[in-house]
Amino acid sequence: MSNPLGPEITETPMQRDRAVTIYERSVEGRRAATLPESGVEERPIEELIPKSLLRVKAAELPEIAEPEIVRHYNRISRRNFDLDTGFYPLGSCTMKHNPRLNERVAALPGHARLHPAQEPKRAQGALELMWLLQQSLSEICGLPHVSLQPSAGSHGELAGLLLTRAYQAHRGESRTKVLTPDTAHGTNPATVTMAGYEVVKLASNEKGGIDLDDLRAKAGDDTACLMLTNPNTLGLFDENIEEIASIVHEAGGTLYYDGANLNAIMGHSRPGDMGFDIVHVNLHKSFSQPHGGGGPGAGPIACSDRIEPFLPRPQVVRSEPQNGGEPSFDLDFDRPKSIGRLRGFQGNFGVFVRSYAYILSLGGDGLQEASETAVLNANYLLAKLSEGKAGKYTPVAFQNRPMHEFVLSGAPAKKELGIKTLDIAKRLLDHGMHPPTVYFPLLVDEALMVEPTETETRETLDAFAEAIDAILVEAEDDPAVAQQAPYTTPVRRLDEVAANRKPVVRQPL
Amino acid sequence: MSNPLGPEITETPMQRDRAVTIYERSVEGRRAATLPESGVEERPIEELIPKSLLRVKAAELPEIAEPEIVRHYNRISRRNFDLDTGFYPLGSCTMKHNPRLNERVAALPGHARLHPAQEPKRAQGALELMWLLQQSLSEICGLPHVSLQPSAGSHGELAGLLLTRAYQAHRGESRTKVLTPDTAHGTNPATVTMAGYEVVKLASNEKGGIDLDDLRAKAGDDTACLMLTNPNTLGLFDENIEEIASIVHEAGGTLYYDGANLNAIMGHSRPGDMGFDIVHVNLHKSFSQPHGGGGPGAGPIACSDRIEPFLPRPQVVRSEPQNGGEPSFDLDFDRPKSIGRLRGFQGNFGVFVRSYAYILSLGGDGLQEASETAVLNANYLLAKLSEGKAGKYTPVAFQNRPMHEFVLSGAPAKKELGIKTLDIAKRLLDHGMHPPTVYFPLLVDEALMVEPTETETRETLDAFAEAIDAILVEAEDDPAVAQQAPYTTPVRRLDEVAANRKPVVRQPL
Amino acid sequence: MLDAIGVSSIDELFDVIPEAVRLGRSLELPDGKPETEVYDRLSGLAQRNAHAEAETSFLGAGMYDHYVPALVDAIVGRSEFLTPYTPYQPEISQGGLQVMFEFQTAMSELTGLPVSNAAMYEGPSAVASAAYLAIGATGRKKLVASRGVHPHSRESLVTYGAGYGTELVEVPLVDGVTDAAALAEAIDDDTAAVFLQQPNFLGGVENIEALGAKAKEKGALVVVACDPIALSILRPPGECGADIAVGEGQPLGNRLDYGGPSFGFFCATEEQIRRMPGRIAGETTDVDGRRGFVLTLQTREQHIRREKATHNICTAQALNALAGMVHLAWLGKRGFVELGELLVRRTAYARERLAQVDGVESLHDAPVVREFAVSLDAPVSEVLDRCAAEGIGAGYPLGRDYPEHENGLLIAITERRSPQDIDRFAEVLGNAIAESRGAPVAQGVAL
Amino acid sequence: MLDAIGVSSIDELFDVIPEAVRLGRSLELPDGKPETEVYDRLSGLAQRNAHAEAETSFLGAGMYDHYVPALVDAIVGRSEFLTPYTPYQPEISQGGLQVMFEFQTAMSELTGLPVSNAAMYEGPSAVASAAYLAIGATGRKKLVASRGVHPHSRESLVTYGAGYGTELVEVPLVDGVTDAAALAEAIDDDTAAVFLQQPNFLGGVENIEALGAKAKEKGALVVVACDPIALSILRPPGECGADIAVGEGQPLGNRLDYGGPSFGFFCATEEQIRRMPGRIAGETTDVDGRRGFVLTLQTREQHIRREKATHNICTAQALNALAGMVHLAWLGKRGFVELGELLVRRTAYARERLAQVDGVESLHDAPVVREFAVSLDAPVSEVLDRCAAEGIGAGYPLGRDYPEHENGLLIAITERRSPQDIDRFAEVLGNAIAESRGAPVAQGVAL
Ligand SMILES: Cc1ncc(COP(=O)(O)O)c(C=O)c1O
Ligand SMILES: Cc1ncc(COP(=O)(O)O)c(C=O)c1O
Repeated sequence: MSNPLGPEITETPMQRDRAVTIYERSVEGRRAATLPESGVEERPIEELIPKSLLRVKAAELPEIAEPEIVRHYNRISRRNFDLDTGFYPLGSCTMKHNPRLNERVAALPGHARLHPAQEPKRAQGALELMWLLQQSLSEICGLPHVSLQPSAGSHGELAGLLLTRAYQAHRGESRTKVLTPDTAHGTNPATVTMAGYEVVKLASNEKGGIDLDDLRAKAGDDTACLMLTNPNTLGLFDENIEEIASIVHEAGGTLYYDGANLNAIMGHSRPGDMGFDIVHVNLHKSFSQPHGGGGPGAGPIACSDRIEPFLPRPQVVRSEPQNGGEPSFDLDFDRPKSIGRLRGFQGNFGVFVRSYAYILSLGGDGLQEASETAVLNANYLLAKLSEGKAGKYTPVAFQNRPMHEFVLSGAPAKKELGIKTLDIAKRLLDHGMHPPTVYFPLLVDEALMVEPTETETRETLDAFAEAIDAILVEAEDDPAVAQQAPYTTPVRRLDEVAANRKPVVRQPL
Repeated sequence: MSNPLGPEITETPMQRDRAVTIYERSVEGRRAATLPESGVEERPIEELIPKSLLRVKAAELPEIAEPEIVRHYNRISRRNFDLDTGFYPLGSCTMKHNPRLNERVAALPGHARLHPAQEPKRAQGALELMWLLQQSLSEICGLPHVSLQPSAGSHGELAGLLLTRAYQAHRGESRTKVLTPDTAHGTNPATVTMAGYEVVKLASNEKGGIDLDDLRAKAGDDTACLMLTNPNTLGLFDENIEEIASIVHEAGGTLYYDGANLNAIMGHSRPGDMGFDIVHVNLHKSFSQPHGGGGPGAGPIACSDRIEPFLPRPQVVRSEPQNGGEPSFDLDFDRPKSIGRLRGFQGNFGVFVRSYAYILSLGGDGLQEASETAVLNANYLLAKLSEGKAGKYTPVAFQNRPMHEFVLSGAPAKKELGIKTLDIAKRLLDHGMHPPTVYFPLLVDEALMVEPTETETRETLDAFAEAIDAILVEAEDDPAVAQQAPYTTPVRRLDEVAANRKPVVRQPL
Repeated sequence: MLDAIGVSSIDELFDVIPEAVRLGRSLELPDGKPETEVYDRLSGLAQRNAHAEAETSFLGAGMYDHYVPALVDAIVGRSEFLTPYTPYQPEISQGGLQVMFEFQTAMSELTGLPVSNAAMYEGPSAVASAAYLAIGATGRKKLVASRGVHPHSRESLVTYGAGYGTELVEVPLVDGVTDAAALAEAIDDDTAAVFLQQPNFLGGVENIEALGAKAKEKGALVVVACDPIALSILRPPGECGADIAVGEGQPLGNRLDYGGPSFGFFCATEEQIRRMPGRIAGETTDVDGRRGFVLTLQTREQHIRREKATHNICTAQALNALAGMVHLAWLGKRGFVELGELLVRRTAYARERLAQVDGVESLHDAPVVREFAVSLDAPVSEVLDRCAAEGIGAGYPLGRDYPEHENGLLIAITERRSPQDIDRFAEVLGNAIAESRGAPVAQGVAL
Repeated sequence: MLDAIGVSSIDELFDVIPEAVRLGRSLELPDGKPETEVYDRLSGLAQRNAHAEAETSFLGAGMYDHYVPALVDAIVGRSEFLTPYTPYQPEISQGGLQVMFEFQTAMSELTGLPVSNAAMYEGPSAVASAAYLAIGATGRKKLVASRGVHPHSRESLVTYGAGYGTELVEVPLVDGVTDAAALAEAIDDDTAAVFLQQPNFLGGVENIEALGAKAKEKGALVVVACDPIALSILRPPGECGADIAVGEGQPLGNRLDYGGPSFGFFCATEEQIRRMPGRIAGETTDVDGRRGFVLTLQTREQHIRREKATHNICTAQALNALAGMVHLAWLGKRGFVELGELLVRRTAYARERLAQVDGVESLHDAPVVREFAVSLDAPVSEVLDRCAAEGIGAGYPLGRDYPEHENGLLIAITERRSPQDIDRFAEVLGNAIAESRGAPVAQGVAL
């Protein structure tokens, strides 16, 4: 190959383009927007608002023309890896394809420009859509009632514990503890604290499920709730779920289902049927809302009859047609036992539109097939990996058959090759793939949590298995390669310690 | 720098990702679209259309699911350089910023889903928009009549010569020759031939304008038309324009204005006032229609009263309000002298929407300012370049003050440094900039035709001048660097000779 | 910046323009407006159009209200495709070039001809460009066209032909297809090309092979203008002896846009490759052996060959061709056929359903794919108005283009028009005809 | 693939689910639909909403019909921003991280506080989250809130508070601003934080500095919920002694979307940096010295600190924050101020204009930025209906949230509401009130 990368080039073009913020592109006097004339008398502002309440100095926003704004954000956008570029098997996050149809329907002016305080009688389409989504989620979760209000999974979790508290208070109980397995996602214990409870950690058994003895020992009068993910964060379905439910219910606690892994079981099993009282659903996981670089999402909750009176306010309700007319929809604020609002207005409606479009597109059978393919893909990928070096250096943490995701342990790689899970992840970046979730769940040493989702092809799964294999083979030869990876990303390993020690969290202007 | 680009990497990530076509990603049985049920009797197609007229074998379109289609096109899109990424001073092409507002208004369903055969009385908004655009272009060009029908500049040129032919035929004349200067764009002579005329080439004078003596010698009874760009493709305004016009008109020919360079003079000078009879305007140049990788564009024509009767059919007309009502708009097909249609329906309406939005946004003064800034930017960049090595190795071809673009000659660089204009262009790619137009106009040896446009910042112009300087300095040291450039592009120099010798113009399937 | 240039004002830069041709006043155009006002103004205009989201439209006649998948907008809207120009620098234009190559492959598959260019402006001008090729290839000037060819295409043939002195002979239709005998008769040794359309303007499926035989015999080229969607199920022109297949690409991934921008396609036999108009992408390799694509056979083109170029086209419709390509990939091999079959069946249903309506008669019995023609027993423009008032765009009135079918109506079906839409259309049409004839309609029964 | 796994059917993979908890039937949901039908269905629903493109809306109450520049859609719609998740792998997430850093800078500039996170869900829950911080920081549990704080925020404070046993004391408004004396009285040594809103829910501009003094004295945190657009011209809370500034980000670059998704912002003093909720991006360098950005101070967060985390938030609203940032860049330093001034002037005009309407009375005389409250001499819901029939969304009825203002109406102005719109509103409102009172209106004069 003649003259690779040219005489003087030691960096990729992206690396050469160092980060420049929009503030650094600002030049005095430039602008993008033109604003309308007020069309009214141009009175001095101080005549209308006392000067003492006014700003002395304008906020230092950038001064920049439209072409340069576009270039700035287009350029930096390419410094992101994204799902539309390649494989993104980030465990627990369900990075499935985001159909563009959903963006189109969310952008219709009837949705996008509908004011949230519009009178319900003039927002019948929106309320009907919300009602239909509630019905769909109710059927999928196997629980009769749904509130769409929470803005994400963790918001749903908070709602769930506040519901538990309200329900138990209504029964005259005051319980203080919430059980969470040691495999739980960080939001679960964090929510417990926010809801004013104390966390009690449950051990896992040798199969990755809840240790029943430990549960029996810890469930009691003070147990408010057990929060559970099933399949859990190991990707394993807890076969003792009925037993678990009856232990918690007998102790008088509620059972909360963290729906992050619902993508494994749609149409096959329903949290309600497993005995859960409250469930949250991450619309940005199973129901295809794009992840947006960290949101928006939505975390609707479903619940049983006994919890229903306490659901957040307002609730979307349908009035059956009088004298044979069309049904009508309304917001019900008159819910005296409600825990109240968790946020403003009616929730992340734009997300509801996308997810309802997704449910309409797939239908019942399509959702079931999605789960089946997700599980098939995960099992196939695990089988493929196990055939290669991964079987030796990053074996699966638990032998049972996983569902839609699985967790490998990089402990042998660390011990025998001297490369950590982090190194494997960073080296994957050079292969043009997003790494799995790493170091979670905590239970597994050097964990790699892989969730391929149903929208990936076999070729992609094979390529991932080959990349992992190549990394491990390479490390057998020279672990330093992975240890110093990545090499070809826009920036290489970053100094997070320095960033924490002396945080620079805004640009000085 | 530790371990630049990693132990084994000799290519950029983009180079490593070799081209794979969508057909090569096809896997039998996969699909993206689901189609509606017919909802009617599923009769065998052969019952409805004789089997002999039906396909035996389906077209070999790719079989591929939606996520992989998105990835495929997103990935290959990044193998393009684009105006939203960086500087694109492609001379003669007016690569100005494309405001996103224009895309938004073009996509409104009232525009995007309006059928072209809708009855005019039910398409009043569209016809009014076209009429308003006609009025605007008429004012800008200084000519009273406009037809929006032509689809691009070259289509407008063809219209112009067919109008000339019809006009002269109507006067009982049969003229056979069209004069074009040696600086003319290739579409001009190509159009002359397509319109059934013979090209007569005019020489340029020492100032880059038309050689008046040559013109006088060649203009005569057989002269149908003179096609001219002003400022011409050297970026120079022909100061003899009045004289030129009178010579041609005296000879009985028409004067055709190639509007590709209109961006230099908006609000300052108008082709109609210069004496031109027919003008085309490239909406994808001066009026911000995005270039789309090679279209769509539109090439409306403006003309004088004497040419008007021959304009293409149909023409958008406005009826003055009867009894004080609203004016109404119609399509006038009843134009007996018309040259007829140049295409289907009413032209590239979506382009009209964008360009009219642009004109509304800028207003009269804004258009004038756009031209002023375009000219300022070009002159500034030329001054900057002249200060550096470019002044020596790639000097401006003609000394007069250019308008919105200028042409350098790389002849000294070729002679003294051994690098051709092509090498400079290719080396610019490594600097992350689009090269100027090269080897055009033909008049200039080793031409580099630079058109910065008004939407570029001073910083960008400076960066370009510095890049050119760096390339020339580098070549003084080692011309091989430029000669073998580029190095960092997705692919390097391509074998065009092989591509021409044995053309592979489709994928064998 | 002025300092660097050495002038004291911007005006000085315009001194090169002679006083006499300076405008010397401001342009008489309204002042510039902020984005929000421009939006409101154009949105206001847009609302005054009866578009296919506001009415149930059965308009076709060359452009069709197909569903454009959201995917297409997402891809076509990417800056990387939207804002570059023609790929003159292939090293940084591989995205666009590869799209062209993929598009050429698709169009070649659809038409059954080995060579495709990377798009023309649109349909009728592509037809006229085929004539230009044929005249160059044969050295003859007579063109023979079926009256089944789109009226806009036939008119464009005449317009373009003015420059090279062609004569256009039109051949009538008989029961919805080209009169084979008349066509054969019209073709002689001076004939450069024969123009057919598949399906023809009245919707009828032509027997291209049979119709083309005489032309072949006489050494004239056979040019077929085709609806690309119909090529999902119809025998491709390349297999029927066509030398050139052209057409309007709008039905592939492009919105109606009141008629444009869309794209035209242009495919031909190997023999014509060096006479093709427009851009053509070809596959090659780079200096390191990497696969890549370039604009090829550029010596055909105006920027190289100038007056000897095969055509004058420069800026074409690359983005629209990309939309077409993405739509085809989305439909895929099977979906494309299914779409064709869906249209055939729904159109058959609509044709039968409307034929039952009082005052409606089939204009012909030729097989059709997605469009058919009827004759109304009432003034068509009045019927159209009445249907429009009921939210139905009833179709394309044939009278202007075919005076022999004064009250003829051309009706198109797409996958967006459900059987229920068709049923409602039948009812509305029936009432409209009855009302237009002055016959009273029972109140309440109307809809 | 089944072979590689070693099973004979997909069902076998689900054997891990105990029989008793299997669904054992299909989901009772409609069959999947093709894209075109899903589009039609949702478009049909959308058309049943009176949105701000279909009526002239004066609704505000925390979310405003600002013009979202087309640029925002173009950038936010790029796959590269739309489809990744939280930037856990900073080397391949520099785009998103840099946006966060830029956004934090902008919010810090707006609020005058040095630390901002990279967004919360939305406004009211951000207010409640500020309470959580304050309780943690002070070890106290009493919250004092002005009744000028958005009712949804106050309700959220109560909802969130249930878990940590807080008491919420509300302080009334007097002539449109918080009753300073009552506020001072309500604050005591148990007070964790005082909640104010700028401008308050009735539109009134508060004197934050004065109102916050007592809280400072008592060691309670001052939390100000702000309209970010108003911060273009109002003294930033950070300069008025606020410890925390939060708010609803929708007015910055986010569509109304019937209430979400938008974003909440959360800014604070340096002192609170390690108690902040949510993601925070920080600047650093890579091993080769290149500038880069990372998620920083992660030990605050749930994924590291679990039950000891400062908050449970995980997925937030990154894309909406990007929209806000792009909108701010588009407005720019000067445009942002101009927008604020435009709103003040038009709002003053509207306030005066409506006050002249018979049956309309100002609810208060406090200075306002972009929203003001009036009281109607007629049943407000009837007036709303009559205005709606004339294509005007008259505003937000205050009765539900402020029973003391049964016929109160909150009216918001944006740059999309022209003086002509305001004039027409005044006329329509006058007629609507007259009609609702049963008084006859002169025919024809109405509009
Ligand atoms: C298992 C699990 N639980 C809860 C959550 C929290 O959901 P969210 O990010 O929507 O708040 C996540 C998401 O990351 C998760 O993976
Ligand atoms: C000077 C000149 N004339 C004519 C044309 C042809 O215009 P179009 O590409 O729109 O056909 C061009 C554009 O490339 C040009 O630069």
